[in-house]
Amino acid sequence: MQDTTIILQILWTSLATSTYYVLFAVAFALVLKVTRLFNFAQAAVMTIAFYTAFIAVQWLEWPAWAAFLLMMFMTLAASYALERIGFEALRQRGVSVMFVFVFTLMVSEFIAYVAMLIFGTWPQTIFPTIFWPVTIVGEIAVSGWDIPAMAATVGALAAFFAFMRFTRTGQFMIGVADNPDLAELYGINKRQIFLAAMLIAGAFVGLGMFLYGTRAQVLPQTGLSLMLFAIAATIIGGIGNIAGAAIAAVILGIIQNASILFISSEWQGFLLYIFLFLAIVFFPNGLRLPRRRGRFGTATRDIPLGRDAPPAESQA
Amino acid sequence: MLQVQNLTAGYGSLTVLNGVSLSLGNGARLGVFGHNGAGKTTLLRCIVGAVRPRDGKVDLDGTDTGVATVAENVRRGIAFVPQGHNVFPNLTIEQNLRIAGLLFDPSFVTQVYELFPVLAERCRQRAGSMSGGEQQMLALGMALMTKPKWLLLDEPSTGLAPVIVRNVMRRLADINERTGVGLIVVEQNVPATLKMVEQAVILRSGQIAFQGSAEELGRNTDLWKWF
Amino acid sequence: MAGVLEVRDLSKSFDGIVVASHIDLTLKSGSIVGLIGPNGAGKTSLFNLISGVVKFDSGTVLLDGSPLDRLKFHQRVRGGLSRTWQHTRLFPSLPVIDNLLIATHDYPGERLVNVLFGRRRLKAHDSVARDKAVGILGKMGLANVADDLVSDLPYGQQKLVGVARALMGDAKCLLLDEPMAGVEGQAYAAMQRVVREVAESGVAVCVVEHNIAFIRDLCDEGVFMFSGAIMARGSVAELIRDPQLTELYFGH
Amino acid sequence: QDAFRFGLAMPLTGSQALYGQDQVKAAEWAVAEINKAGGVNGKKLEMTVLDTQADPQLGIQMANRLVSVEKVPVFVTAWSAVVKAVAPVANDNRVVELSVGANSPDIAKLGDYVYTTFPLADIDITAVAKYAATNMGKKKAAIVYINNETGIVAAEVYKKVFTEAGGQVVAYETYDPKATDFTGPLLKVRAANPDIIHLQGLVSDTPQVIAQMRQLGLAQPISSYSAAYNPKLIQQLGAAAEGVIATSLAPGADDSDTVQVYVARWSKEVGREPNGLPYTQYLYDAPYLVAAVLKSLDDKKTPITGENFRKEMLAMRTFALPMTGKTTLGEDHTVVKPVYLMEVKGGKWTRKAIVGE
Amino acid sequence: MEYLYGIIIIIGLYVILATSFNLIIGYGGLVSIAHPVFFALGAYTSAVLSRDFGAPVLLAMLAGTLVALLASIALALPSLRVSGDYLLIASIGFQLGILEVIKNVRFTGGPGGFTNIPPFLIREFGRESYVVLVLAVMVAVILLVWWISRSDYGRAMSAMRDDELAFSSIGRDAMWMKIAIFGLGSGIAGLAGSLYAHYFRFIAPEQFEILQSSVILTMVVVGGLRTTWGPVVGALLLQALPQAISFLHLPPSVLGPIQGILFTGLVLVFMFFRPQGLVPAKEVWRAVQRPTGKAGENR
Ligand SMILES: Nc1ncnc2c1ncn2[C@@H]1O[C@H](COP(=O)(O)OP(=O)(O)OP(=O)(O)O)[C@@H](O)[C@H]1O
Ligand SMILES: Nc1ncnc2c1ncn2[C@@H]1O[C@H](COP(=O)(O)OP(=O)(O)OP(=O)(O)O)[C@@H](O)[C@H]1O
Ligand SMILES: [Mg+2]
Ligand SMILES: [Mg+2]
Repeated sequence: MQDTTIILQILWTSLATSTYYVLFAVAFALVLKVTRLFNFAQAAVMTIAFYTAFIAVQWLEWPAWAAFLLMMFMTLAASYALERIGFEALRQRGVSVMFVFVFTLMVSEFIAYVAMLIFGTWPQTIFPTIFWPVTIVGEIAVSGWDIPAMAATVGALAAFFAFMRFTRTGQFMIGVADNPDLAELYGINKRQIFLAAMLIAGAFVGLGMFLYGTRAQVLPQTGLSLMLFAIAATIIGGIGNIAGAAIAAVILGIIQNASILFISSEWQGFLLYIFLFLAIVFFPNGLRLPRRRGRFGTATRDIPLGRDAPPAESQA
Repeated sequence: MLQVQNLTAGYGSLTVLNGVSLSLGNGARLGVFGHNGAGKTTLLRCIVGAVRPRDGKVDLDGTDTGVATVAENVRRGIAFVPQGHNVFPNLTIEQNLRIAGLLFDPSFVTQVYELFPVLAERCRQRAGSMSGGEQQMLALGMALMTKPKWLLLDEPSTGLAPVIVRNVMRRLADINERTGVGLIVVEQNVPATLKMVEQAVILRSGQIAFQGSAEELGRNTDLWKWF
Repeated sequence: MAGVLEVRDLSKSFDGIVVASHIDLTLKSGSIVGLIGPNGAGKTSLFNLISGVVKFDSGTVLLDGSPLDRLKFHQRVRGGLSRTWQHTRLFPSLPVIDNLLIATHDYPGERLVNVLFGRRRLKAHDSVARDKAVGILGKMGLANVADDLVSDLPYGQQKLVGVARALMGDAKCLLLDEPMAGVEGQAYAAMQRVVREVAESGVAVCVVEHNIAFIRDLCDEGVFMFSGAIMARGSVAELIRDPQLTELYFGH
Repeated sequence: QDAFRFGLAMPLTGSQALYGQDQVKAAEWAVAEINKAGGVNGKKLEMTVLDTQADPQLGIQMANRLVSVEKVPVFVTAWSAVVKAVAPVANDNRVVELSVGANSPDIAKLGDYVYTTFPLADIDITAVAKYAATNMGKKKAAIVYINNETGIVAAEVYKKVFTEAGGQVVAYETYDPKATDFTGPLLKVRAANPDIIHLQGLVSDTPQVIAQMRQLGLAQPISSYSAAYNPKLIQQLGAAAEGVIATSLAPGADDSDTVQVYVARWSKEVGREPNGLPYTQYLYDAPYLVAAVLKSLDDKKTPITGENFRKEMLAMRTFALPMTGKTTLGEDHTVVKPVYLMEVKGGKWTRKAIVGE
Repeated sequence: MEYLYGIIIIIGLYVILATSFNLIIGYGGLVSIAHPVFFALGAYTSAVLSRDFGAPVLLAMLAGTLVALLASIALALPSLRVSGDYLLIASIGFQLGILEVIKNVRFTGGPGGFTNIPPFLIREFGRESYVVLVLAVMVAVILLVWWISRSDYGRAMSAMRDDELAFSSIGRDAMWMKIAIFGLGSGIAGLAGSLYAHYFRFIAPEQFEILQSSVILTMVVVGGLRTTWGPVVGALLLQALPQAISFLHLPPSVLGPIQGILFTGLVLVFMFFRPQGLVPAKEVWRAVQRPTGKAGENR
């Protein structure tokens, strides 16, 4: 039947395109959880990641794998610099969360302008073509991009959650996320943990941007506009809940695409925002996973956005 | 050896500690008393490295803890239980203890549970939702997880039921005897503390007003009856 | 004489952890009740239930005969309930005196209308409140720190400021949660005097404390809680003598 | 006065800069050419360039500056929102605003001092729609457009023209400017089974939409407008680009020698073709038009004011411009130009037809 | 000097916006980004009423202010009921949602914008009169926020930001206070919007996107959160800086990006050297008159 094909096709393609959104959302959610920063500079990292890959493939004519490695390196280097030169200095000066947020915004815009100066404003892609061969499975068109992208994303997420669950650094992140100063009393070096969170997020951003840049055109300011989705997902997923952010990213992508079946297409954009609204009314604590008690990584917390609120009182 | 040499420290323009010197051999048990604002907490924070001394130094087996970071000092064997807000409120009891012990000996958890059975019962409860006294026990347990050489306790009896206070004091003395952990206890509850410490110090306005053995202070009740 | 605050058959549990089971408690005008019990007995939780920080499962709470169930926390406080916190919950960016000034019963500065159009009223209120605050601080031995930021005070004094703030609201019923924990012995007498004075002025007071001497010297009646239930009532001296309670709480 | 001045307010940053920058370059070349050939009656022609970011508010600021600081009698600008926003500035100060590139039909109604030298949307969209219905004989069309002003207006025009020409619009779908996946609207189009699909998108999303169309098995011919007319499209889509029809409102290199020289100059100096070649051609012509009017004013020794400029321009009415040929300003403040239909054939843009010559 | 008037009016309006936004995010501690949408609501209401319904401009402006105020309450009520942080989410949704509606309905002119808005005062009294009007409103708004922040209300706001639960425990209603702050701040933004509409006479939805939020936020934060002069300095600087840079006469081929790099680069430099904002705020509430008690020795 035509209708089921349409639904399945939409589901499949949305699932495939949600891969990079998931990666961006997880990166954003992780940094927010551990360092409590709304890290808009992620957009700068995205821009750097993309143009590195672009140079490697189109100017230097490197093979894809080498370009990917170079891009990852640059992404991590950018994240490292951001943390060590930017955030750490600001943290030491005791600035407000809002201030860091504006700082990250400015960094992103700055990098976007630099990219504009160097690369111009014509949209670019990593590989010269964005047309991927299609296989028809059942009645569903599966593009050659879909499966590798999904596999890479699932692999990265699995590695990440295993890391959070089984490694020391992963668990320290949870502690530092809760109270960085207290964490120091147990020998945890919070500087290192903040850095680790930034680097992991950087790796996700790199992978995500590689996927994005092989499928869609990128402009110097694309990074900034991609952030909005990541933020929406993070917030709907429940601030501090990384898995929730990932799931929210997938669901948001599917809903936005599938909505065309029910509403006129010009109101499609509106839907995302309606969703943000409904999320507040019906899921005031975000989309929560069935809570597996006592596991790491599932605890949710409220992040005070203005200033550090006093720690939660018993039962309060 | 933990030596505090001529320590001066403060906040902004305020000087809180003024030339405090102490010398403690390994495994010593010291009680620190004084009125509110005498600088007791500040002294402990200097030792653990959370407050930078203006002058003087804190020497732990030959290294100056005053210039190292808190994390480094903790790894060298100083554990500190602060006063209030001393657990990760959004993590469970179990998570709290495991994270505290990850760099040291995670299997020590069972011993902490033995010391405070209520924690074992509630090991999956969010620490922030525990009662005040329960949080205090958890904080003590977490400090023990770091297997310290020196344990600095800032008013550990705050909010604990008398029977638990007695129990805790006894167990601390016990641990001290068995493992040789040095204890520095800041307390308002002088009688209970004097039972377990050997040495005592009274701080008054950032200076040492009395230094001697616990017994001596115990005899000299008019020295401490206001604390 | 009917109680100012009546708690009737109050129950509450969290995921199977019972923090209050069928609690009945009456606080009378002018009397001081000491609430004691082991850690985790449910003392703070009872305060939370009464004040509305936590919703109870069943039962009622009456203040001056009218039920509080539907009122929010701040409305209950407006109605004459006042409480302190086990951990100090002060306003760290305000000086001590301002922490008190803002806590008066009818602080007119909380309405924009007053701020814009009612200057006279604000001024009048301010001078009255200031006198009152200075008086309370004086009694508690905090006069010399009135202009300090609370976050700069040592822990013990912060606790005292918490009590002082609770006294500003002219409450009919005052709930104190471990007022002496972390406070130096020197403040002992001042605290006793202040609480007694408040009670004498007709306020119903309930104190939670682990400092038994403090409770013994202050309270007219003792209530012993255990595992969310009231296990014994009587004079504090009686309770201390009870061998079962000694076993559970006071120690030998 | 030893020089004549006019203003140019274009987006040099922001999302539209890719066009704006190239168009400014074209205008600069033209000014340089004019001055090399002796300027305006021996005096230099000077152009003041300001950045509008295609943002209406900035546009107003820049227009104000051109009018009251630089005191120009005429300024050239583009992008519908900016053109509309600065119209009051032009009208109130009696300074001529020449819109070169914006194509919203409202532009014709903005007031006495606003003129366009660029054909409005009705022209090229009408041409493709009519061509599809009559020349190509398509009966059922689907329209896919981006949900912004140009998209909405053009889609309406297409729908009206195609229906009037006897065709039927079987799918009318839009997508969000921020979207990166277009499966939903495209599947609806597929279900409607049209004979031709008209795509009204931006340069940045057009290739992606076409790629996705082909991946979803939509093999119908695709028409678009000038946003699709660039060599990058073919590179990015490969064989999938075959059969895509686009419009150009200016003659191409094959049609005119001047254009050929001009395009060669781009390849030589910049190393690529200009972004949006036809637009840059119009911008190249704009200084020539301005210079012609100024020269005529100067010949008559009339003071150079906006008011006089307007009068003189309307009196002259017809201009012979180097890149786009003869241009006549219509009574309704618009111009009419031939539309060049281009098609991708054998991996190259080739001319399919010229409509309205 | 129409150019100068335009700039002055724009700066004036941004000062109004930044100051009222400072009231919301700074003094109120309410994290919302939706400020430009109230600006838009004020502008659109006033524009539509006066052009298409023949309302007198002054009345239309009043209506614009009112609509912004009411809309802000409609946004704040459900989101603040849950928790303060949800205001952020709700505000993003609200802003983009309202803009989407403005784009998709007819009477606002859709994405193409709303043209031919009737002018106000200019025809009768010249442009100068409008400059005076905007500056007068600006001064009034600065004074209002200054007065509120220094008054007893300021003390209450400070306390509420510190600890909401403790704030309830002294009988104060945090929720009502937040709504009042949010409503007032947003109403002022609405007024600024109506002032904008009747001078520049064209508005389009793209002028009120998230990007605007970040512009105003940057003004407040770089200028100095929770200070009277911070937002003023921030608005002045961030509006004047690009203007000044544009007078540098850079070659057009690099003009755009270089302007952007200079601008963002300078802001970053400011941020590094003045991490507390250009006008640093004490984290402490300052009363109008110091209390009579003797000052503590440690300050
Ligand atoms: N962060 C700070 N900033 C400024 N002053 C401080 C700070 N912390 C403490 N003080 C001041 O330092 C002095 C000593 O404080 P400290 O906390 O060391 O006292 P304490 O002896 O531990 O008192 P308590 O028994 O009440 O805990 C006090 O006068 C206090 O006001
Ligand atoms: N939100 C909650 N979820 C689960 N358990 C809770 C919650 N709040 C309180 N409890 C439990 O209820 C019990 C009573 O706590 P409460 O704070 O009332 O004790 P308390 O009598 O005040 O003890 P303390 O003297 O130590 O302060 C504790 O065991 C606590 O862990
Ligand atoms: Mg202390
Ligand atoms: Mg308690």
